[in-house]
Amino acid sequence: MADILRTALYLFISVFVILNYGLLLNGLVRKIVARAHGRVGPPIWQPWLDILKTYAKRSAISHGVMFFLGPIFRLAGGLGTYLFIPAIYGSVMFANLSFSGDLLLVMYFIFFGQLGMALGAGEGGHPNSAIAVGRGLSQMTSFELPFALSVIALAIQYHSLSITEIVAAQQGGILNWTIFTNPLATFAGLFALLGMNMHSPFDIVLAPQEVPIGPPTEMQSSFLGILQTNRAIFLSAKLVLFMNLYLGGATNIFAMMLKTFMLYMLSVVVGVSFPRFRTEQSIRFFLGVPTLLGLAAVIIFML
Amino acid sequence: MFTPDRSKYPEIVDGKAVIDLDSGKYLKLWQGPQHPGVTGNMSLELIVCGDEVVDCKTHVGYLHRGFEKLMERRKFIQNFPIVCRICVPEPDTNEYLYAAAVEEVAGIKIPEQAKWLRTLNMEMSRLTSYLMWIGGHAGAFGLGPIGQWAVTHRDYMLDLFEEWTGGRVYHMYMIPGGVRNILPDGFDRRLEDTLQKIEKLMSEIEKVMLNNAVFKMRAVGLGIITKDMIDRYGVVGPIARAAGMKRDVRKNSPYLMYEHLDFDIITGTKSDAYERLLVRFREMFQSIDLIRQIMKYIDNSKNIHTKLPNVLHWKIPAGETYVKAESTRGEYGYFVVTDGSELPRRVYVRGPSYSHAVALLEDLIINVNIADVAGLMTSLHTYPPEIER
Amino acid sequence: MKEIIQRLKQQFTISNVNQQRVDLTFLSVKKEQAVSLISYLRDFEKFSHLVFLTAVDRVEDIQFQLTYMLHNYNTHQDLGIRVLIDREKAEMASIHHLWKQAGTYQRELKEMFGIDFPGSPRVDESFILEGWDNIPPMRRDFDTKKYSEETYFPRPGRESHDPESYMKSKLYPEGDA
Amino acid sequence: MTKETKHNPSILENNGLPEFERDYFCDARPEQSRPLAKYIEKFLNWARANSLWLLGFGTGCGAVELRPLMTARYDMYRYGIAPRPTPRQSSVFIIGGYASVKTTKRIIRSYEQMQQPKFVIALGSCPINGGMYWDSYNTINRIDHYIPVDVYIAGCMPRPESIIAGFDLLKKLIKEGQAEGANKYIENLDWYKANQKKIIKDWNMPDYNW
Amino acid sequence: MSLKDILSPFYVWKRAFEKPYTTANPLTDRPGAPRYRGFHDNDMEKCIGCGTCADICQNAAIDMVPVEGIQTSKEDSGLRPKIDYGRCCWCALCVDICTTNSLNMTREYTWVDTDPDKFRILAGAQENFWTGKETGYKLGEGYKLLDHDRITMPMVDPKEGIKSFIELVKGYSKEQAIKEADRCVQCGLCIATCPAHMDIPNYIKAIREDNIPEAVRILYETNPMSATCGRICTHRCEEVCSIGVNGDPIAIRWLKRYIIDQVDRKEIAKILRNEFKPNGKKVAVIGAGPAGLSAAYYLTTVGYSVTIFETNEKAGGMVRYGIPEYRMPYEQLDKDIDAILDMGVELKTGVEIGVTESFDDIYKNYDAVFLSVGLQDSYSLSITGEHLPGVIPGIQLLDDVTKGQIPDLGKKVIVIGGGNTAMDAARTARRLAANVTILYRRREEDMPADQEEIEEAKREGVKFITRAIPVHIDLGENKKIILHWNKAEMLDQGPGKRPKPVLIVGEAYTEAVDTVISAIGQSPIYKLLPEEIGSQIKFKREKVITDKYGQTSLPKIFAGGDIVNDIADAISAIADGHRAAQGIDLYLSKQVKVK
Repeated sequence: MADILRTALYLFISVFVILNYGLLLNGLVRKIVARAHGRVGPPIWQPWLDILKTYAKRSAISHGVMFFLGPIFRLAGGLGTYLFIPAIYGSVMFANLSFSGDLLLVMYFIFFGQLGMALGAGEGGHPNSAIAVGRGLSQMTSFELPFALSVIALAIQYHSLSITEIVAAQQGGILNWTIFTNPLATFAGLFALLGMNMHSPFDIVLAPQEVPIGPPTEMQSSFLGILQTNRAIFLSAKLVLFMNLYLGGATNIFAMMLKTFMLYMLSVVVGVSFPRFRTEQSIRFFLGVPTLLGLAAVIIFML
Repeated sequence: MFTPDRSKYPEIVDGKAVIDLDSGKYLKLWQGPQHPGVTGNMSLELIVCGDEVVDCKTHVGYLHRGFEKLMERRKFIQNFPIVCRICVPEPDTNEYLYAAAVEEVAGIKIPEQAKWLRTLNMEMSRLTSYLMWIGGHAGAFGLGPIGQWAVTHRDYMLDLFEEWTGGRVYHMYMIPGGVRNILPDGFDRRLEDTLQKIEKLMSEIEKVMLNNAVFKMRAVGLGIITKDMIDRYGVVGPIARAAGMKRDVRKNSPYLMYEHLDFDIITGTKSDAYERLLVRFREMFQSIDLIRQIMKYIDNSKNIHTKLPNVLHWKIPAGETYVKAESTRGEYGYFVVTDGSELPRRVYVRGPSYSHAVALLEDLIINVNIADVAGLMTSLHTYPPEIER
Repeated sequence: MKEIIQRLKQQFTISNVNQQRVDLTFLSVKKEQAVSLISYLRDFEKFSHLVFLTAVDRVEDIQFQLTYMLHNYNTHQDLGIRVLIDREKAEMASIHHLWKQAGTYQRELKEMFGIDFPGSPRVDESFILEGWDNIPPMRRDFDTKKYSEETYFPRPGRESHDPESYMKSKLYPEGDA
Repeated sequence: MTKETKHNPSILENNGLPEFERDYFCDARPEQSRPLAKYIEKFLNWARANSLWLLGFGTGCGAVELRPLMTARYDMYRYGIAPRPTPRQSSVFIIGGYASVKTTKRIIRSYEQMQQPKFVIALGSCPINGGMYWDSYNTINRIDHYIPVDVYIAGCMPRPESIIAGFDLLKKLIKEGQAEGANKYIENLDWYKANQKKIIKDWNMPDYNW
Repeated sequence: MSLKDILSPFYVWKRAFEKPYTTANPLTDRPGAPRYRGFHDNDMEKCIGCGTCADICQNAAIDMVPVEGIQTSKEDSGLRPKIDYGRCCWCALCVDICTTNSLNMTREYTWVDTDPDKFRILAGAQENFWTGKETGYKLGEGYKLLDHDRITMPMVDPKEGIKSFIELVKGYSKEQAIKEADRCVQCGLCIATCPAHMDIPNYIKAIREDNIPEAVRILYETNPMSATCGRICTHRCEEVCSIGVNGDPIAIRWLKRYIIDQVDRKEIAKILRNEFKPNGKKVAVIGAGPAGLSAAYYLTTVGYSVTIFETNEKAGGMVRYGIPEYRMPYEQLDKDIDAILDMGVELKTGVEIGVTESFDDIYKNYDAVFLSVGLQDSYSLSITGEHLPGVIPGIQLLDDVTKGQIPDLGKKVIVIGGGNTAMDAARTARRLAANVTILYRRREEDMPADQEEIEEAKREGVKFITRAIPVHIDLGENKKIILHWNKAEMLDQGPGKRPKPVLIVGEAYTEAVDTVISAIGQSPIYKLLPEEIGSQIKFKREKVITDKYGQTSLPKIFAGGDIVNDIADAISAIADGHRAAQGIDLYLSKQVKVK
């Protein structure tokens, strides 16, 4: 019982930290992007205010049960992703619920949220949501391919489906990181990350110009609040996962922050520089170089 | 002759495509009234099949203020402040054309210096409008920074307008008979500073936007307008020029002081969204060059205004005329009919994007990916306030 | 331009030719001949560009004057063609088959002036206005100020004095001639 | 709800409709919302004031000065203001100057789609007393007849600085708990509806409506 | 697509390391430009409330409203522009057209409020956050909306002019008149000042529209002697003309003259067409001066039968006998008079009341009597020697010249006085080939004569000696008259009072001349009134006291003209006549039909 309670407490702390870290990342990146725009940018605590404000809305309308469940699924996806990733290698508090086969579960959770969201957005009924969900799902499947290939290559390379083990295998020096031991898989994975992070050129799903705001068009008040919460958690979860897979994980919280920040900056640097792809263009893109890289990585380690 | 490829329609009955919305194959999508891709409000009623547009109806009228009616019950001078509101992002062309039309029917000759100042105003306004446009165009494809930079530089131009005319957006400067004020002291220096800033910006835009792989993938081949479509749809301005037509009112029927300026008509060949961007981009440099040329002729000591009859009861003899000028979007014209009274009988405003916005867009948009609709619209450079007036 | 007018005169009954500027001429033609004249100009005289099509309400003559402005890109000449049509039963042949954008102009004329163009695409749909149930607003007999005051409630609390009558009331009131 | 029914007058008689369909004609009666306990509300108001999402619906010329405001020179993001493309998520509606009848219909619809608390800022002369279109047959003269307005900004066009000042005032009002336009709208719904119906004769919305 | 196209966009990040474009504090860092068109500011002192700003505003944004602390006076309507910022579009046409340049704009541009009803401001009167802030937009350089320059009136060359009595002013041509009329902004400030309250803006408008019949009709509504007033009116309307604040006032008098010059007697009759049927009531008018003629005209238009009794051979009164022909040609006066007589007025000339006709008879036979005998006596100089043969009153000279009895003034003439009569006398004397000097006790700026009269006199070679008080007159040799005068200095009498001339001891001069003309004012003679009637009429300082309708304390007797009003000019007399006509109408018919 005490174990469970302690785990629960640790999980709570872990989620709380990662949520705030996600918001901090968000605030920081807004500031950085603003600089590239030649602006000052919003204060770094703006994401907290936004999320508070959204929850504080006095009214909300729902279009049905699925509309209500959509954000819940999304949050479940985000939490699920995070909770099965060990955030800091060697830390009990941030070990979360990692277990030997967690990599597979995490990969499932990464896409679980999207699907839930699709249902909710679909019930919202706004054609923009529907179109964006269609775009999102097709784009998702396309970047899933290089990502899956990359993960497979890693699994083969490390003979493990446990993230903790993969991290453990990368300890002992910078050159042990996957990025150096298996650059092909890493680049395939990082391309997939670009797609996952929904930054340009892969943000057609949320594009305010092409389709106003995409799936969450009808989401408001606490529904949106849940989505915002999830966005913070899910973002950091993805980054932590990628850090664990390719950058050797983190042994303390500062290393984690630094590495995830660097990973996120990759998306940002590319995102500000390029306009967005159309859906079929991004599909074509992911099925091109990244998939080939992933395939090559798999093949190399198969051999 | 261009006819859009409507092969994706399910069936053609009596030469008309029938789209059964209930079949589940099609989705009706409303874009607008407010859409980030358009300056102003208009809406597109799109029928989409998957990601592609199979039919489009444009709906305008969200910004209709009844200008032409209002002008019929205002005195000639009272119309001068309101015409600039017809086209919000590019007000000065309206001011010039109204003033020029009134001067022509009233038989007023304006001093040469006033013409120079007007020319300067028009070119600065062209540059300002293009800056706003290029920001919007980049934004329509998701290239945010260009919009941020370009609108900021547009603001630097507005600062100049503000110190020159006293107004930021609406300048109300080209009053019938001439202009309202001379240039302030030190204006030429600040203008040159701003032009240099804009030139720097343009080099940055060239690197980030024009030489951008993704941008090219989106814009090249988008919305190709063939030569025979130009006349068929009444297309004017940079769009016609991007199709290789040497059509520029400034050169073809010179007005103000353009015949004394040294410039060429910039044309393109490929006539897609990217080519139109290139033409406009080069025209921005052309504008900067023209502004520099014009500044050599500005002399603050010269007369800038012809004394008008008392404007409170100014009657203009019966007559009619059509004057036109090259705006950023092409031939902008005013058709003015007077009947000898204190009020104009009819003022018709010929906005250049009128035909782009409705007739051309509706056909050009067929088979375009909905993600590109915004880019296509900005590429046609429509300003709904001037369509609806 | 003179030669063109001469040629036109051989085929059509044109009147009121008025050269406003070197590059701008107006002429009037009968309603029946208008469309064939315009087609002729487009196809044989290279007036390939329809600049605009609009109407002037000549309410005192119970007529609408339609003005078709054509442009020749070779000679850079504008040619305005005036056509008078009956105001009571305002109807005119459509030219949307000559230029695509003419359909839009005609829709606008139908809505703003109530001039019908049978056969023009979407001419009966509302164009700019929505739910308009008054006389077409661009007609001269429509009083926009009155309509606005009756419909949109100007903000109350304003009063103005005419200096002349105010001074009379202050300085030489009634009976003081 | 297709376009063909548009000029059918019977469709405009909404009285017989059930409650859930009234929304199609902007005729549903929204629910009043009450502030929470004093200090909690104060805290939430502080958050609301510093996170203003404005609806990206520039209804008139005013939109032209929103662009500089959004971009680098004025950078409204640093004041916690950000544009939002959907009314559902927005809390501030900027009436950008004149509103034609056709746009007024969309303004009302968008306003009703926004979630409470919601705020309205009116730019320029036109929404105050008609502005330069005071005698136009197609523009309304006073926006406060149709939706409640919190802050007016004088000018034609107001400079971006003025708009920032307007936002400052709005923030002050929100923090003081005075920006209760949404509740005012609900309390006086019949009056607002009567005004709206007087000018908007065609209440049909585009084919989908939420 | 090339590698360059992939790498080049990353250039965007260069900006991140440069200074942001953002203005740190927009609310304070960026004041409006020096020419910025911000909120209006109005100089309350300079503004005259003409309302031209309200006229030009296409948005009907400007209301003219009364303001506390601003009194309505003849040159100030007392109204001030109140601007509705729910209408204003900041076009600044109101600033451009402001007749006084009082209306300007500040550089302040930020005004946010929660109450839409607050956006109305009495610019300059109400305390605002922009009160006292820097001025922004002003009228631009090299551009004007108003025309400040009067169309020059063609005149006879002074050298030619003094050779005869031909009219000096040639009158406007049609183009000139329309152009001059076009300058008017139709504010209507002038109406209050005109004693007759003529509808000046509208007759100017009629000129502009070239609608002479309409103009004539407007003129006759308030003034039946426009040919006269168009020439010799003291035109105080032009002093308050709003255009005159920054430029030349509209030539209202010349425009009036232009109207009446365009029509002849027959046309006037056709335009005026008396439609009233005789009502059988009879009114006697004593004195055919402007007041009498005016009263007669208006009474006739509503059906009274009027008889005018005049001592002189011809009607016209002081206008004919007191104003020289070069200013007031007799045929023009005749045109006015004939037009009135055409209406059916009976004129009896050569009637001297009390001699050829008894006042009592008139009083009994007529239903009402209008007394407008004018001022016939001149003030005496009250110095020794004033009765010497070479000393004559100014009006005497003018009267004689009119009657054709040209006196011999000699070579050297001195005119004492500074009024219009003095100028007329001096210039008449010039035309009789004399060297003329005007002697006036105060300074030139104190002279009651019209400025243009003074200037024209100078141009014609009349010399001026000011601050000169005549002391006494002697008879010298060769029938010469020696005038002794003394230089004076002006003694300030405190604020609001006219400075008083005081002799400077020791500065005495003498001048030997042929004739001395005294023109220092006139006084009435009431000897025509029988004792019992005269005693019932109340007087104050020689002037008859009347109510606003010209009715004296004897109900049946009305009075007007110079014997009533203090201004004593033609237009006041005409106004008196008009009012008396209304009074008589009210008295006899119990209603006012006279317009």
